[in-house]
Amino acid sequence: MKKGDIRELLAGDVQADRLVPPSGLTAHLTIFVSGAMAFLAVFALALSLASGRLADRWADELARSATLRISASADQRAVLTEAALAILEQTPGVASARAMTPEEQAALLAPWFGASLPLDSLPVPQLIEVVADGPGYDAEGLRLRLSAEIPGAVLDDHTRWREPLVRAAGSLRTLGVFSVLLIGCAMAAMITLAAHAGLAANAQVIEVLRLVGAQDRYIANAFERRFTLRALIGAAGGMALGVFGVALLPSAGDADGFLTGLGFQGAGWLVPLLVPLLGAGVAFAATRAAARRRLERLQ
Amino acid sequence: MKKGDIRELLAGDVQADRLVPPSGLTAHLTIFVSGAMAFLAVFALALSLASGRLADRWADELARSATLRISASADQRAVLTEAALAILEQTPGVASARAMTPEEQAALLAPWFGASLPLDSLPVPQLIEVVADGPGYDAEGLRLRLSAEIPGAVLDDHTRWREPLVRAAGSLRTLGVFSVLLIGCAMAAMITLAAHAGLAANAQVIEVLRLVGAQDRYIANAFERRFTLRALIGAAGGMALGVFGVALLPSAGDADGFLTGLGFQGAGWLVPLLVPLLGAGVAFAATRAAARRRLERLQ
Amino acid sequence: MAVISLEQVGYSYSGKELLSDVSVDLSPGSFHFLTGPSGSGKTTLIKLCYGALLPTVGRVRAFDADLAALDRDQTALLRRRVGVVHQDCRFLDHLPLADNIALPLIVSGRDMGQENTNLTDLMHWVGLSARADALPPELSGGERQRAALARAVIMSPDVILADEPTGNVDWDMSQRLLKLLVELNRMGKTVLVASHDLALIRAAKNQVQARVLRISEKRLQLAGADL
Amino acid sequence: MAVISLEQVGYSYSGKELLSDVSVDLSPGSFHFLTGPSGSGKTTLIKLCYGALLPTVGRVRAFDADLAALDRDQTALLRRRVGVVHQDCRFLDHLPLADNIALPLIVSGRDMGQENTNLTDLMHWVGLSARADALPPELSGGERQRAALARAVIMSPDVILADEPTGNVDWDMSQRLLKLLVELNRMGKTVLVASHDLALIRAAKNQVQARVLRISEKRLQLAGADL
Ligand SMILES: Nc1ncnc2c1ncn2[C@@H]1O[C@H](COP(=O)(O)OP(=O)(O)OP(=O)(O)O)[C@@H](O)[C@H]1O
Ligand SMILES: Nc1ncnc2c1ncn2[C@@H]1O[C@H](COP(=O)(O)OP(=O)(O)OP(=O)(O)O)[C@@H](O)[C@H]1O
Ligand SMILES: [Mg+2]
Ligand SMILES: [Mg+2]
Repeated sequence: MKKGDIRELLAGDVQADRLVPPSGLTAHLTIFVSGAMAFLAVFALALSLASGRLADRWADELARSATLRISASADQRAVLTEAALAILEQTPGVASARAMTPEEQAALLAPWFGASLPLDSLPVPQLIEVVADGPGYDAEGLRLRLSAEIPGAVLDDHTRWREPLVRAAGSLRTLGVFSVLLIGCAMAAMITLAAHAGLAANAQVIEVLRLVGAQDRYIANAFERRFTLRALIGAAGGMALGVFGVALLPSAGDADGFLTGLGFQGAGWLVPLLVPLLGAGVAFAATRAAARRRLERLQ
Repeated sequence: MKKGDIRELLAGDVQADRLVPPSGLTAHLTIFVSGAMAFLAVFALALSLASGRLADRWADELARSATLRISASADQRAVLTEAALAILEQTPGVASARAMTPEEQAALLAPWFGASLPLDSLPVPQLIEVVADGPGYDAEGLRLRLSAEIPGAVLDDHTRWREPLVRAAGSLRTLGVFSVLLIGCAMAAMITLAAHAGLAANAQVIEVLRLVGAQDRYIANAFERRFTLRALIGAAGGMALGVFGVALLPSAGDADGFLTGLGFQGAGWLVPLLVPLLGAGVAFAATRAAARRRLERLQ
Repeated sequence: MAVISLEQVGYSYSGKELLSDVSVDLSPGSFHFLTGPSGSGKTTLIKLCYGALLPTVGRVRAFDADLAALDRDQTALLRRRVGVVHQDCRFLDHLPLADNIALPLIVSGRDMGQENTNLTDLMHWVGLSARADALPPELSGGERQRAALARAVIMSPDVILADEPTGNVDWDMSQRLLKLLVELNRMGKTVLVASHDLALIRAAKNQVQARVLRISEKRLQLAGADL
Repeated sequence: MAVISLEQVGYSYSGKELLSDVSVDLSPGSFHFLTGPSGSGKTTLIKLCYGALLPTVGRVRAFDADLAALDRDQTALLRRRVGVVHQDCRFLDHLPLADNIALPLIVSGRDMGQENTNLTDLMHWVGLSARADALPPELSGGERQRAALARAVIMSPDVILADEPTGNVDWDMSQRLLKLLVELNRMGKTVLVASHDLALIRAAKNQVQARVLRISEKRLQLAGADL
């Protein structure tokens, strides 16, 4: 779509506009199809964005935290902890490492022993929280080095119980992207077909206009304007309804930290605006192609 | 739809069938719209069934398991455990209660203390696994009774960390049902509109047939057969593609127990068969209504 | 008993009166011409005769039935006994000409095998044998008109209403078509032909005893000896 | 220089030859009739003249340009200089009659205010003043034909090609329409009228110097003194 095309499209021509029948079933079809598909597309977008967020959060929260456990007698503990922290600090991919305070450890163990646990009197191992940064660290390498230098150190990167969750989040994200693509394609195909059907219904109009000396561009423009507008109106309406519907959906609450709500967040609310633009663009291209094809059949 | 109608519809009439133009854009539109919507409907169904299963499983697994912790000196422990089990057995809504073996407790604590923990030498509390049945038990009442009769007993029913998950599962389920309804309605509306547009495109055929003495039923039947068949073919194709697509989706694996795969399970694979039937039914009703309406305009 | 009779019929399109107090009987086996200036209501009158329009005033009876009292299926059955040539001849554009001409047979469920010679003869008479497989949009104006006449008479109906059946054909062909109508009339069919072609009407009067009706100023009159 | 000239033109529909070796010049200001039996190719010949069909053999020139060499926009511009009355008159069914008649003005971007008296006069002449607001489907057969003629001449084109412009109107009206064409011819327009109505052609020969072309057996001949 060149710049001149858009200007021409917007400029309009009251006379030319009247040449296309104002309404009829195929017009309603275009509007409705655009609307319904835009509505579905907004939901698919919401699903996709939410599952993306979810996958990010799970991957983040789970992949980034690992625990290093140092079991040692009370006198060696402090030394070994220092050594371990030093190693971790040198390890590429580790963002931070922090020895847990006795209070934190007590809180973690509370479900098992109750809050009144005399932690000092127990051979409780020292726990070190390891937070990875972006690409993560080489867990195997780290394990090898730790076992060589610090006896009794065990690195638990939660891989086992994290894996299914991360996989599930990944497949949710795939599903979201997939359904957006699917609905987007279905929307494009249906608007195209509706535009074609609309032009087929107006075959006589096109023929008469051509016979009285209208140029191809003039005829095509009249239809493009009309159908693009219909698709835009339909898709904008469907989009608005969809956004409204998404806003009404029960939110899982962000504070829970585990599952995010289905809605949009922040700038995400602007993403649905793309839907009517896509719809109008598809309608424009489809109408132009169909009109040219029909015209070329007429001498 | 009465029985006679269906028979008539299936019986067909080779002569009458030729009276409806064999194809054209609106025919493709009907087929494509049915197909695309059936495809989406299958995915929505899969999502709905999977989220239903997920919600059930989470609610089940989480709501049913609670832990009773008895902190007591080694000599009192066995007695109090017996007493607690007795109370739990009498509590309505508790399916079973079982004291954990030392090995189980050691396994649970392993992440904290390593596998070689000398559990016997520690003041580790006794844990009792409580499994609720269907409706569940009255947690507050149970707590009161336990605190009265067994000092040091703490019932942890995981409510706090379970709640957001159950809520999330519930909203997933709502979303699934909602999207099935949404796509079902959009499918019905689009097939209706496509059938109407198809009939509008055939206005001249209907007029000519009426003028040469064809009866309303004859004319309507010819179109009903054609459009019902188109919707059926389109929806069956879309359904088949959809089922195929769902079968190809990465499965989160059932063994993980936390998230189920998105596919259908068992008899669930038969549910998509409803989609083409719905499509054909809608097409039949829409065509009949539209044909009658058009005919009534002609004297 | 008249086959079709209009009794004090009036007709208005959205309030504008076009015909008023029209009474006429088409008795069995009669031959009528209907004439009048363009826009005077010839087509409207013919539509009233086969129930495509219902009179706003008065009554139209066909085969002893009040057209306004028939239900839709009865109207359809009536149309199988009345062959109509429409002024704007419409066809099923996806079916070959032969099928279009045989359309009344198809929709009434007649056995096409038996009627086949009839169809062939008729297409030959109207000069369309060579175009049997053509689609209607590929026909010339005159060919369409001839096809419309053939379709109207294929069922051998009791009454034939022809609206300008010769407007687009040359003189020789119009004589040929007229001869077909006269032949059918001799076989006992009732015929009404709307036409503005006075030469055709004069030619017909030599072959058949025809009455000429003229619409003028909303009324139907019997045309004088000038025709 | 001829306004439109056919040079050894042949035309075949999907292999079946309809016209062969047709040569004719329409010189500026000339008046031609085109006649021939139904299906002989009159409409086809007219379509060749304004580029709706391109000849399968030979060449058609209009205003000194080879029609086959024009691009689509040039063809469109050519059509504004050629007014055509189509045999199957088609309109925009959603626009009132007056707009339909003014359609060539609208699509060529002319100022409607200036042309308004012209339109009113023309509609009055063809007897459609009272129907200006009617939609095309509400018109009678003859009214449609008159509207088609009005639409063809509204742009005051250099050439007027009329395909059976009087097939559906009565004698008086056909004389009136003929007079309009003769008037335009006197103003210097080139006119070609296809018609099977020999009476009309004879009447015209009294008013204007017209040549009569006849298609017979694929060839175009000048009709003899019998006309
Ligand atoms: N559906 C309609 N709505 C409004 N007016 C109509 C409608 N149909 C016809 N008319 C008008 O009624 C008048 C008579 O129409 P009709 O077709 O009966 O004329 P006619 O005698 O057959 O003319 P012609 O010889 O031109 O065919 C015309 O002026 C026409 O415009
Ligand atoms: N698109 C087409 N495809 C095939 N054959 C065609 C097509 N258009 C016209 N014909 C055939 O070409 C022949 C000439 O058609 P044309 O319309 O030129 O005749 P005409 O002289 O105008 O006849 P009429 O007086 O009946 O209008 C006819 O036999 C017609 O059936
Ligand atoms: Mg008429
Ligand atoms: Mg012709």
